Amino acid sequence: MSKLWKEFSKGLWKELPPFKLVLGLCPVLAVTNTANNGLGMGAAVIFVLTLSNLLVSLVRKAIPAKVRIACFIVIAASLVVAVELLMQAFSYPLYQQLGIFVPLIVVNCIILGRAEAFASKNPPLLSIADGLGMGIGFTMSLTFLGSLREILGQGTWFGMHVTWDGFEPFGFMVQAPGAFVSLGVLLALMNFMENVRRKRRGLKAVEGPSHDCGSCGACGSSSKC
Amino acid sequence: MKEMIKMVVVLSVLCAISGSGLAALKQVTEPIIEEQVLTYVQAPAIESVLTGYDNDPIKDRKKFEYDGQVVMVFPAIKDGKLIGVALETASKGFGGQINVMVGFDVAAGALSGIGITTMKETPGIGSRVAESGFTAQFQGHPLKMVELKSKGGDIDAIAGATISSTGTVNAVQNALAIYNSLKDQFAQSWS
Amino acid sequence: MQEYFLLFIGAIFVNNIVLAQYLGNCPFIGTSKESGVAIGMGAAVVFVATMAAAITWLVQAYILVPLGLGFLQTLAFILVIASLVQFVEMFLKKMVPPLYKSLGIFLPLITTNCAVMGIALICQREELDLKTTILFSFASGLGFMLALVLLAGIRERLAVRRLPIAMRGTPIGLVMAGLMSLAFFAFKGMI
Amino acid sequence: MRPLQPLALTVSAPPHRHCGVTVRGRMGNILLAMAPAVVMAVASFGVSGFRVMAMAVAAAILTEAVCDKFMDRETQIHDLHAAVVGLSFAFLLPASAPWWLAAIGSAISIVLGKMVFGGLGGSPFCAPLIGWAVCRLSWPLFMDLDASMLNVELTYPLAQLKNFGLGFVSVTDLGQLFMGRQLGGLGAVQIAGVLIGGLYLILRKHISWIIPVGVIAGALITAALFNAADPNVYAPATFHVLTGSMMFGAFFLATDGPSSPNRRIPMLLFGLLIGVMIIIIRVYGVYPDGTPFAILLASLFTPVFERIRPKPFGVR
Repeated sequence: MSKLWKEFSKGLWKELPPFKLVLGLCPVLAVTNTANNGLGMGAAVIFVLTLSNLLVSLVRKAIPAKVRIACFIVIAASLVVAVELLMQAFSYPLYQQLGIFVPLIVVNCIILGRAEAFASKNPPLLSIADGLGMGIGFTMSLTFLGSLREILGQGTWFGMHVTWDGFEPFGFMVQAPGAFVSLGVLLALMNFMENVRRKRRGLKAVEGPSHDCGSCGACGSSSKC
Repeated sequence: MKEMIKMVVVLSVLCAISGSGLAALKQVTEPIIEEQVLTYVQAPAIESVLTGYDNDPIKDRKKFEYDGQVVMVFPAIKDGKLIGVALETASKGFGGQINVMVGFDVAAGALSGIGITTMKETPGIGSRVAESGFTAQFQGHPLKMVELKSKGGDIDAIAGATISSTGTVNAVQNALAIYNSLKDQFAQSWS
Repeated sequence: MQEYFLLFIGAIFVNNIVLAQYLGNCPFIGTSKESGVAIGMGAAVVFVATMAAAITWLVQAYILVPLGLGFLQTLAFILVIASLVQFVEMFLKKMVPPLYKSLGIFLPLITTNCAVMGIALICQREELDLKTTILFSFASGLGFMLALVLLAGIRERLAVRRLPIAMRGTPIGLVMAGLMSLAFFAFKGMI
Repeated sequence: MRPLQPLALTVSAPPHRHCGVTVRGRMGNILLAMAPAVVMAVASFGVSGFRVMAMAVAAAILTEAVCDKFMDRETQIHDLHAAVVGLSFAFLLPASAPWWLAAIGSAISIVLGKMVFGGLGGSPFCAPLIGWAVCRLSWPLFMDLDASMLNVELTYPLAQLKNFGLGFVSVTDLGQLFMGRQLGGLGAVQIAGVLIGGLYLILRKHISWIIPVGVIAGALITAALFNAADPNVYAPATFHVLTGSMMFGAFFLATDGPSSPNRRIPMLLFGLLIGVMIIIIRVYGVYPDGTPFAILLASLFTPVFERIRPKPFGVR
């Protein structure tokens, strides 16, 4: 039980996907213009990630090593198509908002990265815990960033008016430059806080996690990178 | 060799399973999706631009040909008589295409209103063309001289969003052109 | 001719694939630390994106649509792109070793570069024809390369500056990307 | 990011020139050069103009002090760079800008345009332009000069050109434009004042003449080409040069040390690129005055221009 919890909870803070591992930047930047979009995208990712982890883990012994990436891609892509259909059928406005970023979940590093790094080596239950934890962490981050950008940029939160009258929305935040800058500043703040903590313990200041192609699990796995 | 066969078998089985599973899902969701598209994209706009009808404009829709393109037209019928039509046109805005549903009042020979169906304008700036303050200007507007004030018409552009305003007006002008050339066909096909 | 020119300019500057459409951000931030790497990655993306968009267009038009399998687009596209990348890698290794040497290490990264898949999907959504698809994807690839090379040039210079320690690495890359995107707003509304 | 090794030979942050001039002295001279335009701005826009400038300068200095505190560094506000950034930013604002716009924009200029890159000399952009661009995106209503200044008899020639065409521009008399009888950025449109300040800076060798000349030449040539194509649609070249913030951009913003190249040919190309882009944005873009965006864009190309360099000695 404690192991299950450990795998689940690591995605929530210690390895928080977009902020600590800097994974899957495209949706993090593109669909976080409102909190609602962030939440919706996160829900789609939870669905795909958990099920793909489960399926990969179930078939992990039957798959020959050479074609494992192809198999992972087929599994992930099928799930993404399923999400696309379900989202169109039951939440069409969200599907319109997210646009091509729904099909693009398939190339999100998190999906293939977790399949390769975790699910292909662990039993189904643990894989589900891992996928669920990572997915929820991803959703939390997206919703947080979405809330930040929506409140500052439009003065609303989940479509509700939350700012005082006469508030002039900071439109920069909901546009492309604001997406990059706010994520960059957020990462810097996290590094800053980490360094303040380290300083208190008498440790040397460090740079934050860097985004290398190595940290992107799928690239690392696809071959020699 | 044995491994090779295994590889091929595994991949084909996987593809077959996922293919058939998705096909089944598609079968189930297809009618729901079609309905969703109409409800979320066209219906709200149609409702806002047509009034006083007792039919279902979406169910009675018909396709017409204009300038080599297919135009879908939604009729508003009351007591078996065509009182209005709505059709959707598009024009280029600041962030991409702006789709506008334009309603026509057949009897009065005027616009009965416009509604924005889809657009990618900047939230809070260009997106204000979808707000009632802007769209209300088109309500009851006669069928000529639909143009921004800066170009000699009587439509107030949204401050700071000239491009989006112009795009919307252009779409309305397109709709006007279509309506003018097809209005006799409309009268025939729903009478 | 003029519309092709506008499409070309638009895809490179106005709707830059990374800076305005948020596609391909992982490699954009990840491989923009040195100019040499950036040029290699950019060239590889231009090459693969153009081929991928053309092939996926053919797949969509001649396989998926006739068979009524349009909903499998995502699945088909990712498989096409993944195998294309593998194939290109093998081909270059055998036939054009010098090119392989410079592009080779970037090719595997491209499978999960959402710019490639994104460009193919945009071409489908905008319903471009084959000729336009090839031109658009080539221009979008060039836009990616331009943004990547410019960012790399600046980050090389930033590497020797006294940045605040919390900003070093990814954060400054993101902030720089944001400011670049801001500067690219200069092209807004040009087409 | 390669780690900085203490013993490795690294190039320190620009400016690299050493001629006995301190940063403080240089910045003081720039402020002095801006003084004529300040006087003219106050004369033409009254107290509201002065209020915007004071607010922006104060906000810039305060923000820099706070940032230095957070970054655990000794504060550098006495080098006057923050004041220059704040004043330059205010020069681009309309006189009607609300106080919070001046304050926030000025703070953004300092934070995003300077401090995140580690203070003076680190930024690849000219700081005030970042603040201007962010505000232009966020609050176009307040930055829109025409909408906010309806009660003044002055007009904004560039917006008239953009929205209504050349025939509607009310002030085309070059002498009037030269004396700042037009709307636009507070100080930026005081062409005469800006020109005096710019020439002073060039004579005192604080800035090189190449970039301003490049900018103006690029703009003149491009605008003349457009004008030759159809004089009824495209404004004459001299009109373009004397309107908006082109002069101010050419002398004060484009010549910002770290964001512009520092060899002759790259400098000239940099200036020409800015000039050409200004006219292209004014003709095709959505913004009436393209100067700030043109300079931002050209700064992106600075590292590329810097690749044009003389061959190292002994290399064939």
